[in-house]
Amino acid sequence: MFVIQYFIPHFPFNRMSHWFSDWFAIILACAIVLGALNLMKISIQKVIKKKPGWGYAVVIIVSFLLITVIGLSEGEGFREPGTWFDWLYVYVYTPCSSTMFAILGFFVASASYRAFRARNFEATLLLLAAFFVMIGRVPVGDIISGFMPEGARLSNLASWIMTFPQTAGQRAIMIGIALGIVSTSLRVILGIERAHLAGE
Amino acid sequence: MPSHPTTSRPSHPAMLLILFTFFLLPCIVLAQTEVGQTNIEGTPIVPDSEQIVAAPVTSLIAADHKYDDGEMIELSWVPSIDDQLVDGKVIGYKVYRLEDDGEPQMITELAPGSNAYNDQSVERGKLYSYFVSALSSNAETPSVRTAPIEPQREWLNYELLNVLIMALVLGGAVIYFIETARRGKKLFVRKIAGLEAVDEAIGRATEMGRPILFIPGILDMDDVQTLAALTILGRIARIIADYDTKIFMPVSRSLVMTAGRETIKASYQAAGRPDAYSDDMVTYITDEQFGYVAAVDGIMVRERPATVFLLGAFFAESLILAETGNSVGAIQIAGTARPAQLPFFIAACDFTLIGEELFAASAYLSGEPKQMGSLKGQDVGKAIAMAAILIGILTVTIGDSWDVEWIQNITTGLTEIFSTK
Amino acid sequence: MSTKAKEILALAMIFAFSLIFYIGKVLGWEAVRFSTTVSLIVILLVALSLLWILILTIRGRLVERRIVFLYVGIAVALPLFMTLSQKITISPEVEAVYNTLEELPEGSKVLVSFDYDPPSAPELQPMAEAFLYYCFEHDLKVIMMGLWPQGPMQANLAIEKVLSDEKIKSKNLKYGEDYVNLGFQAGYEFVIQRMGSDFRSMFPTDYRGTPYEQIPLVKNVKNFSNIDYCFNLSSGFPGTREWVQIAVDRYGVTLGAGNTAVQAPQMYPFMRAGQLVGLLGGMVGAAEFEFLTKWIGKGTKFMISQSFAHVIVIAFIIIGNVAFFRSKRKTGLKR
Amino acid sequence: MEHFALWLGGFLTLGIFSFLYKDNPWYKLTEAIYVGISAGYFVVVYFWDNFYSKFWIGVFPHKRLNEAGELIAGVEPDYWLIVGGVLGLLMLMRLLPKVGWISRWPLAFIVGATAGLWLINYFASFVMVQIQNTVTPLFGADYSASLFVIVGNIVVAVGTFTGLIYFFFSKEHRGAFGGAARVGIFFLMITFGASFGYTVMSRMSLLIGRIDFLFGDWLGMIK
Repeated sequence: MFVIQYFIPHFPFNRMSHWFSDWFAIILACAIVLGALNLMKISIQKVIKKKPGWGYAVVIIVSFLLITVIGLSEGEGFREPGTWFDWLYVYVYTPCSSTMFAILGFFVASASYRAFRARNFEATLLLLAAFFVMIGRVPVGDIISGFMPEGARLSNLASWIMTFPQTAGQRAIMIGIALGIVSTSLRVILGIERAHLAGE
Repeated sequence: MPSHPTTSRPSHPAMLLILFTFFLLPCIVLAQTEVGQTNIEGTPIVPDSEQIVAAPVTSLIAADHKYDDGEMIELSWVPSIDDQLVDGKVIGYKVYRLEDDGEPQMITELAPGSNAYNDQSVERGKLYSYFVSALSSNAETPSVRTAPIEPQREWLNYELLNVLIMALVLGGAVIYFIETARRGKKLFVRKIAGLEAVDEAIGRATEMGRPILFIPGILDMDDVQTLAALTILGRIARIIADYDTKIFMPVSRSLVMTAGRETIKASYQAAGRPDAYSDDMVTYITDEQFGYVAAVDGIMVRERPATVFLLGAFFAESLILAETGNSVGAIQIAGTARPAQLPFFIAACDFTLIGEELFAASAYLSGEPKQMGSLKGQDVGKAIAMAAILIGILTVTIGDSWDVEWIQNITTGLTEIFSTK
Repeated sequence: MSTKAKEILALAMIFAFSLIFYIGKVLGWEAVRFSTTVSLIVILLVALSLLWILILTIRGRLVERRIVFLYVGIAVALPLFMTLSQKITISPEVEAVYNTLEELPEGSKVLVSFDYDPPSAPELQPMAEAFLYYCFEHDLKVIMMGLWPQGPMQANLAIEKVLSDEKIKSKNLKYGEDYVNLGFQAGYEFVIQRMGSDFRSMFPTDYRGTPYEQIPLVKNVKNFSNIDYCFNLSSGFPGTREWVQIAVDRYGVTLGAGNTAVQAPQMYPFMRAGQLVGLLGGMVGAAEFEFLTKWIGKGTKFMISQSFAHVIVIAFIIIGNVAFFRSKRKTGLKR
Repeated sequence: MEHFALWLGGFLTLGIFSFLYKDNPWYKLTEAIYVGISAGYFVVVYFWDNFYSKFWIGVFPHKRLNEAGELIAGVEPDYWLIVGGVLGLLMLMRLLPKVGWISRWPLAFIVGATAGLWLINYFASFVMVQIQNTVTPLFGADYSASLFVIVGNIVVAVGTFTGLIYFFFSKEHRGAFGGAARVGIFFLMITFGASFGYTVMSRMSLLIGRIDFLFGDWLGMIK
């Protein structure tokens, strides 16, 4: 049906994806209750059985209840600046998620140190491409290659890699992925692929 | 009753019929479009002599916007000859509309130099006519009025006809090969390294008596990668049930939790071991990306799984997960269609399914001819793509360089076939 | 001293350090800055110690992960205090964004979608500020929205920052007439799809609760055909890819984008295909764009740290590979 | 309050960074707070944004008044939303063990709709457009391209072509075909290298942003 609606601008087909988006959002809202209950169940079990680290489980439960109660009681405008929910978001949630994200900077360095080795030709290519892009994209690259004429410096090389070989690879991957998705979708629609459903 | 996940359904010809009916019928039923002409005289306002009068706009045409649900009328005109950048008298235009022969209403004001406007505040079933006034600093000169026009709804977007045909060709190829395979014809599919290792990886976990961790990415059920991951999970869980190994699957979406439970349960039932299944195999943690990762890392360090599957849609967390998995010494089989995350999987995991291979995996693992058939269909798509690229580049290069007309025509044709506008 | 005691000591030192400087901040101390000479000496020291690690590795002693972490920390933190001049080269994809903007006549309507949250802000916020600065300076009308719940808040932060600029302040821009923030709408890519037929159905009010039809700037904006240029700041899903697939492919919008560096490579095919008119990739893209728009913000300021971090990562890749070739020669085995 | 907030931010930031040294109670505490807060955050957001704004307001719209206190027309209740509500309710049936199986229906709906919706979108913008755009004259229009670009154009053509060969499933990678597939892998590797480079860039930027918070916003050492 969604295939059809792409081609037909007519009611009800032009409404179908709207419906789906709305319904999906509503289903999600109900499903998260299941998820949250599951998390609470596990944490409470941990506390009752006094498993190692149950103290942290208490922290999980308390912080979960805290933000949920505040958020639900503050009504529709819970997100506006000045509410307690906003305070928790800005001063607790944001530092945590930003730092978790930032910690990747360290991991990326140690992973490249440990895992990116010129094991064979393919791996070497990967390394070289990474090298040129990394160095060519920051001012330091042009300082190093400053002796070269304008247009043949590291920053130009980095741009060239990005625009040409990189695009080719991305394109092949993209076409492949799209065909894979088409075929998977067809299998699902035709009912050949039903591993995700326990019978009908 | 729960059925075996691989049971066939004898309804494909019927499905085909339905598909084609829905696709083709609208093609046959042609839509009519009408173009209103400028034929009714407007009543020009006789200006005072002291007023600066601009010449009216000419050739005003109102036409229905094609291929929509009757929501738009396109207006175009030739600007007033007094509309010039230097010493122009025109300071703007006003567009008026008459609804069902009612009073004229101004619907918009436009800057000088405008020559078109799309009126999107129209409704089907009403007649509209328009006129445009050229504004000078102290006078207004209306143009002639257009004939009344009704916005039309069309049944099929012809501009997308080529997309439809290509989609049909591809879909047809997939279905054709599925049918061929069903009739028992052997189809060859090459080996996919990561998938050959699945059995071995599960066997290893069994020998070591350690659990298997399955991470289905962090997106919800509305992403095809998650679907693909769950179909693979179905196959894997079947093998796991046979081996009697433990599987653990922390997820970051409640819907995936439910779907994952259903999948594993179905596989255990199919393997004849429904008693060994428990809901605790799949747990929800949090929707938040890094909160989830922090928890999964903890699980990896504590449970020390022998095998980790990282299949689905991954974002920044791919590196953290793969690194931690690597540090606890697990065999890791990863796969995603997100190119940004693939390098990390390639570096830190033992086997990686790249892009399309992820979607091919469940078909491949099933070993069923029907499913293999769909892979063949994908290959047809690739073959068409490759041929189009090859022919296209050759013809466009030759055609442009030596000005050979018939070769240029081929190029134009090809471009039209693949255009989506 | 036991490890435990050392750890406690380190903790205490961190705490004391923080406390001293925090009190300093409250009392209004000057910012800490290294002069160019000191900066060069620091760089030299770091380079020497890296060389030492290389020598150690050649002699067969591998450094552990935490040393790598330490170096990354140094490489990122110290340059923030340095004063060094740097030359920024403009890449073609950034220039393309700028050129498209330059072609827009005064009063054009620009739709900016903020599809990111605070964790990605270091990369995208400078872009947002520079972009808004340009728009306000050249009298383009800006309509803002977000597909991520936190997006519109980021938009407000950026506006606040830009409006505090002297040049922009003197223009006396009015909310609702010169710019508007429509707020967040749930529904991922479907929001874009529905905006294709009707903005108002997706944004019945702006983020302040003013009904759509009462906002002068947007009351005549029915859908994408009334928008002259779209700009999308994205750090994942939904983001630029969805905008391309729906807004560009279906509704023919002119789209430019600012992406986190992780996402940027995937956008190059779209750009070559003309589906995207230009692309700002990561903080480097932001710095280049700041240079073009003459809004000097954090993107430029962080560039030294960025250069340093890249050099450190490359240095450690080289060290790792030296170790690898060394062990290969010794054992003759592949891993 | 402002002081407390900044110190809390600093405390949490350093707590997570302390994981780099080793797993420790400070980190565990931060992590527990984080998991709890984020899970609760999503419950609240989904409730207000999805359930309340979409479903409740959709079915029972507010009476919107204009300045004169008259009812503004045009906000009709959308009863189609009730279908979504019912599907959501079926999902909640999970909680009752006996009728838990009924939650498969909304799942099946989502899976089917997803498959259908993406099928055509991906096909159009990933296959059609990309093919169309690989087709460019190698030498540029009227030989206008520079050597850089000509080589580049050839590279794009060859790369896309061989990359697709790598993904071919119907044929074993042997002989000339295998050779082409190998070239395809080379291109994929360069692609991955480039995106790796960009990822490093991105992560470092985020780290810089965080360090800037510590020394700038918190301790005021950078202005």
